[in-house]
Amino acid sequence: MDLKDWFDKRKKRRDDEKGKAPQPIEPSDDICALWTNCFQCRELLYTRDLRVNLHVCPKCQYHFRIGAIERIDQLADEDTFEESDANLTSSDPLKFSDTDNYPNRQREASRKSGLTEAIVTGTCKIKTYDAALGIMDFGHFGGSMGSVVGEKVTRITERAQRDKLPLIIVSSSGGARMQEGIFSLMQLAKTSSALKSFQDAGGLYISILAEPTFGGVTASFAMLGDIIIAEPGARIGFAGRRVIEQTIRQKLPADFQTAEYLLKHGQVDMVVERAKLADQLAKLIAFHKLPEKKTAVTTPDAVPARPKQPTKVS
Amino acid sequence: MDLKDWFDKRKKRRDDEKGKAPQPIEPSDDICALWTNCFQCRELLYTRDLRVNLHVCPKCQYHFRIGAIERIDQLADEDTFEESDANLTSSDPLKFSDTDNYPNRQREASRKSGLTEAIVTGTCKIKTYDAALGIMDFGHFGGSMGSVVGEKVTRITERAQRDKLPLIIVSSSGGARMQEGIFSLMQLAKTSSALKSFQDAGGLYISILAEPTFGGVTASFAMLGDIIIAEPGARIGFAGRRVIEQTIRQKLPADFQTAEYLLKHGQVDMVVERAKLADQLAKLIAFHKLPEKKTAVTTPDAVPARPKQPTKVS
Amino acid sequence: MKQVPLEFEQPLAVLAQQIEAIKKQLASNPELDKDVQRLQEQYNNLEKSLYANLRPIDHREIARHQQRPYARDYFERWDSEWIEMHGDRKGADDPAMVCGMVNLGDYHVLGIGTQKGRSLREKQQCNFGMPQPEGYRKALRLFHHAEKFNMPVVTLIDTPGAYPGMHAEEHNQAEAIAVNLFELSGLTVPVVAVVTGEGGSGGALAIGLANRILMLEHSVYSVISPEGCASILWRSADKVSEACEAMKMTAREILELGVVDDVIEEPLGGAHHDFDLVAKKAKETICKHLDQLTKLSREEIRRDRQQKFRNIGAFVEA
Amino acid sequence: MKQVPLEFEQPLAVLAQQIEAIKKQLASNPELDKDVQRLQEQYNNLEKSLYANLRPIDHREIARHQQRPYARDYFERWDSEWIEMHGDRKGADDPAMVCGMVNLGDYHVLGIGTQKGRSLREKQQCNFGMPQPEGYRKALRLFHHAEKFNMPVVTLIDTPGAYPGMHAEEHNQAEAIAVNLFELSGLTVPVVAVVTGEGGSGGALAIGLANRILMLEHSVYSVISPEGCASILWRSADKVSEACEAMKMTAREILELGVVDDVIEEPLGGAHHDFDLVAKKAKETICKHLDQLTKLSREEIRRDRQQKFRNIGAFVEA
Ligand SMILES: [Zn+2]
Ligand SMILES: [Zn+2]
Repeated sequence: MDLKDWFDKRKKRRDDEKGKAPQPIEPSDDICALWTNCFQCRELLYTRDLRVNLHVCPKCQYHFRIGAIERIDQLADEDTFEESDANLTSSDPLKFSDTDNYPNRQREASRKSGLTEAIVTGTCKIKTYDAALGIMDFGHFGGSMGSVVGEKVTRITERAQRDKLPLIIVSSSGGARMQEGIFSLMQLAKTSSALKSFQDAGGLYISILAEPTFGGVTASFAMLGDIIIAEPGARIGFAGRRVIEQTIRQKLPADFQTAEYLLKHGQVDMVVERAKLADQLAKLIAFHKLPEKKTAVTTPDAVPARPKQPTKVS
Repeated sequence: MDLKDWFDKRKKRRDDEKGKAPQPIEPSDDICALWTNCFQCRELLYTRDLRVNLHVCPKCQYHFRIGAIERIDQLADEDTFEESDANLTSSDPLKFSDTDNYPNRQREASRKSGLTEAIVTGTCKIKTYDAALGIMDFGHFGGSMGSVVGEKVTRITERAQRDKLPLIIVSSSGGARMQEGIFSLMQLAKTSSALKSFQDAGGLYISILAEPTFGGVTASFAMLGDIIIAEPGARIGFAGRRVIEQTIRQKLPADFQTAEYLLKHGQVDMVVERAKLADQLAKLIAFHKLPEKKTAVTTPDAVPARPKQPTKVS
Repeated sequence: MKQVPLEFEQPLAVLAQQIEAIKKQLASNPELDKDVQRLQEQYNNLEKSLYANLRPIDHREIARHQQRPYARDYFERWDSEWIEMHGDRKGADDPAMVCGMVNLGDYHVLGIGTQKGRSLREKQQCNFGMPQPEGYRKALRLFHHAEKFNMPVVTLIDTPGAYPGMHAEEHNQAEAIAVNLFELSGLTVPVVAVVTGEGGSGGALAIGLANRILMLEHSVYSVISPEGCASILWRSADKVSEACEAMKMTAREILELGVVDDVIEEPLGGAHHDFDLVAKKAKETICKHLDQLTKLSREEIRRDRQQKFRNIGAFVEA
Repeated sequence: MKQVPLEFEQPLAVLAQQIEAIKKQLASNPELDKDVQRLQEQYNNLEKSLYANLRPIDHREIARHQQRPYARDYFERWDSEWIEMHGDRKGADDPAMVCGMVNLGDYHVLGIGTQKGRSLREKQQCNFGMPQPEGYRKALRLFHHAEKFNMPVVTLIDTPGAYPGMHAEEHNQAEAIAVNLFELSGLTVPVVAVVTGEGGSGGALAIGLANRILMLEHSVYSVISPEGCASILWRSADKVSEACEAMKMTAREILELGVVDDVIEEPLGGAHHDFDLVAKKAKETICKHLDQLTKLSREEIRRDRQQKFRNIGAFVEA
């Protein structure tokens, strides 16, 4: 399903439902199941409640992975997201094939995720503030970065620079897209280089690290934020835990590479729970909009506190 | 004795001695004694031999502390050193007095060192390369930094910037000049600020750390070199060893805060023995003189290898 | 919060106890009211005279009072929604250096301050307010953030000095301080530093190379701790008071020496008697100076700071 | 130096032994000379045919040959008086990252290279050529040095990748790499990178974001180690050769993909057969590219590099 169609359908549904009492939703192909076990506390959760709670376990605050669309829905003001570069898709420059070939794996990834690539980019408003947005989706091909992810990150960065927008990227990635070989690696250079121009021009870049963020994505745009925010419990690192354990032949601490561990080790500015993320972003954007005159200050308090309804997807 | 007089006398003496066989020198008030015990290997050394060997123990390579004049003599090409700001002397802004008052202590320091302050600055040639030079002398007031040291470092930095000279400062200091209170502390800011302008303008600053360099001097200009060189065995740090041992209540490793320890811990670019220091400086200056055209390269090889006679002082 | 009296305040504490004791009997013995009034008058006079004649070491005791407001206390009062920023991005987040985005009046400032810690646990985490190199490098990161986004930097200084430890030396404490001085001197945004308690040596200056240096009335600022000074110069730990006096470390003295630009008054008895008032006064004074500084161009702001320190020094040019 | 044969070179080694054995009998048995000649011819033909038909995994074995020249071998040959620069100034000097001032032909360049280590002890110190974050930060310091003094940067890449360890993660290996990419992309001095052996993933790229990327003939460059690729995609450690093939990691393949700018020929059998020759060829090729780059203005040099990477990628725009 095309992303634009999806948003249109969703908008229509929301319009239809206005004023109606909430309806129990039926399990369908689109959503997984009626009940979900919390990964952390094992509590059995009613999937709809979990969704209403932004996919955060109400009992132990475990932050479930969420897809790009869900995330956009949580961060962007209603109906403000406009996707860019949806027309970019991977090619197969190496004619890569392992036990299956790359084009087949791409199709399979899209079937599972409903996306064309591991990142969705565009512009939106966040609590009334204009922003450029990039949201990775681990559910698509393990959030791996190939040429399309690199190109889309680069383009949204250039867009942010041109239109003087704050840039917000939510990372979630297992690392490189091996099937694109050296092209995949070079996306680290390409995205970092684009961010250098953007930041030299004074742009504000807020990087958000979501469960999980590893490899090439961490070693490029994810770690280059003016401000870096991690989601609670998210695992973030360069090398994977197993690789390290094999190398050093030693058990690692349980909280190794968690958001909280990174905070303690000075690698992220703050850990922000999902429910407060949009508000925090608005505050940060507001703070970095400098008053030219003393009197022209826009303080975060000036942001209308608009309660946001979690989207019901069916 | 005035520094200029000293240099004149020395020059005269050197001229007189040309062609004569080396004479045994008599012990006098000016020099300590005929024999010196090596601080490190306890070997009994003939003082004159030690002097000829640049005050480096021929047996264990221990680098003895040397005074500013000795050092200038070792680094600067013969008769090229021109002192600047010799007319700056300390005042007593706090009317400071402990068991004795500050002016008396200043006089005492000058009597011992033969200098007016803990640093001598000026310009010279080093293996034919023009340079601005600052040489601290631990023998004067423990090499402590008061207003005069701060001012002289600042002025020689400004001079280097104005005349586009490489700046070379040899540090040797116990820290702040307590008797000048807050003025002493502010010299850290003043010298660092001058170096910022100098380095922003593209100036080359080579910082040399000699036994011992501690406290405010380390925490300002000594650690701000584009290139940092330490003399073998020199002890260098911010806090003194005893203060640290009292704080952490634990013995420190024997080589703690030595030049070699700092090299291992990434704090200095290189450790260079005294006999090779002038040559190394010339090579570094040459390397940083960039050829505008490919053909205009001045390589260190082009430096005439002029053997340098150690000065005999009596 | 019950105030903990300092040693030189003991006579006051005794009087206060007496007043309390008599007050308890007031209900059954109303004529004691006069005694209370008399004692209260005595108390007020004594307090005024004590505070009118503070020795340097007394200022220092007030500056180090365990209940003194720390950086977080100011940031919270200036902006209840201030956002803390953590870490040097390279391995550590030093709790002794607190950094964040603070709305200070009409200004968006980067607030950076040393933090001593209130509870024993916090004190230990903060090394009693003595930052590690990583703390200074965290501050450095925020200096650059401020420069990039054209935000004033406001630093709050209350530290015995940089931490003197093995880890600190191994990680080049001296370089961390020196580089901060170097980079601070190059900023083109206004920097205002406030010594709120102890300003201890290079570890204080590392966040203190500012366009304006302000001091709270009872705060102190010195090149070495009075203990260190006494033990080196007098070779005696008993001479701390003399060292305090000789070094001219109080706010008023340093103001007179021309190094400090403004002194912020504290309530009688010291800042810990009224956090809100002190935070308000500090804010007003900082904003007053920011108002002046923001009239300058960015290049002028840098030159103003460089010139300030270029001129500090006392020497004779024959 | 006696060459240690690789596995695919075993037939050659056997022939060489036979030739040696017969040669020993030559004195007593002169007519064996013809056999020697015949065998030598066989040897030469076999060698040529082996090297004309190398599989990707064979290139990789040559690239990882224990006798392959490392960064120090090049620097020493380019400039016998090159001056090494140590340390990140913040606590560590990573021996896996070698930096220094090198006279390269007519250029004064900052040479920066990964170092695998020759002896076991050196190998361990260098973590077998896998830098720690501190190593990348040492390189970063030198990038800035080069920028300040307008010197070209020449990097030599031979690393399995950044070290995957607990210390490395705690000290933000990812940030160290990312910041190097960020800062390298902004330099206004020429940057030339040479993959001399293994170019392993982000840990290689961290000193490889260059105006020109050169590769030695038998060197390899890949986004993940073939072992990693095989175990993830084929779920089998036996498929390393397939992974090598699928990833297109050899110099010629990457040249064809347009990512690499030039391939530097090696002597028959690989670079370890003639250090001097390889150092000379590398120098000539680097200088050729520096000659081109130094014709540009500093701003053009930056744009050249940014544009190079802006254009790398393979995708469909519908
Ligand atoms: Zn749970
Ligand atoms: Zn000796």
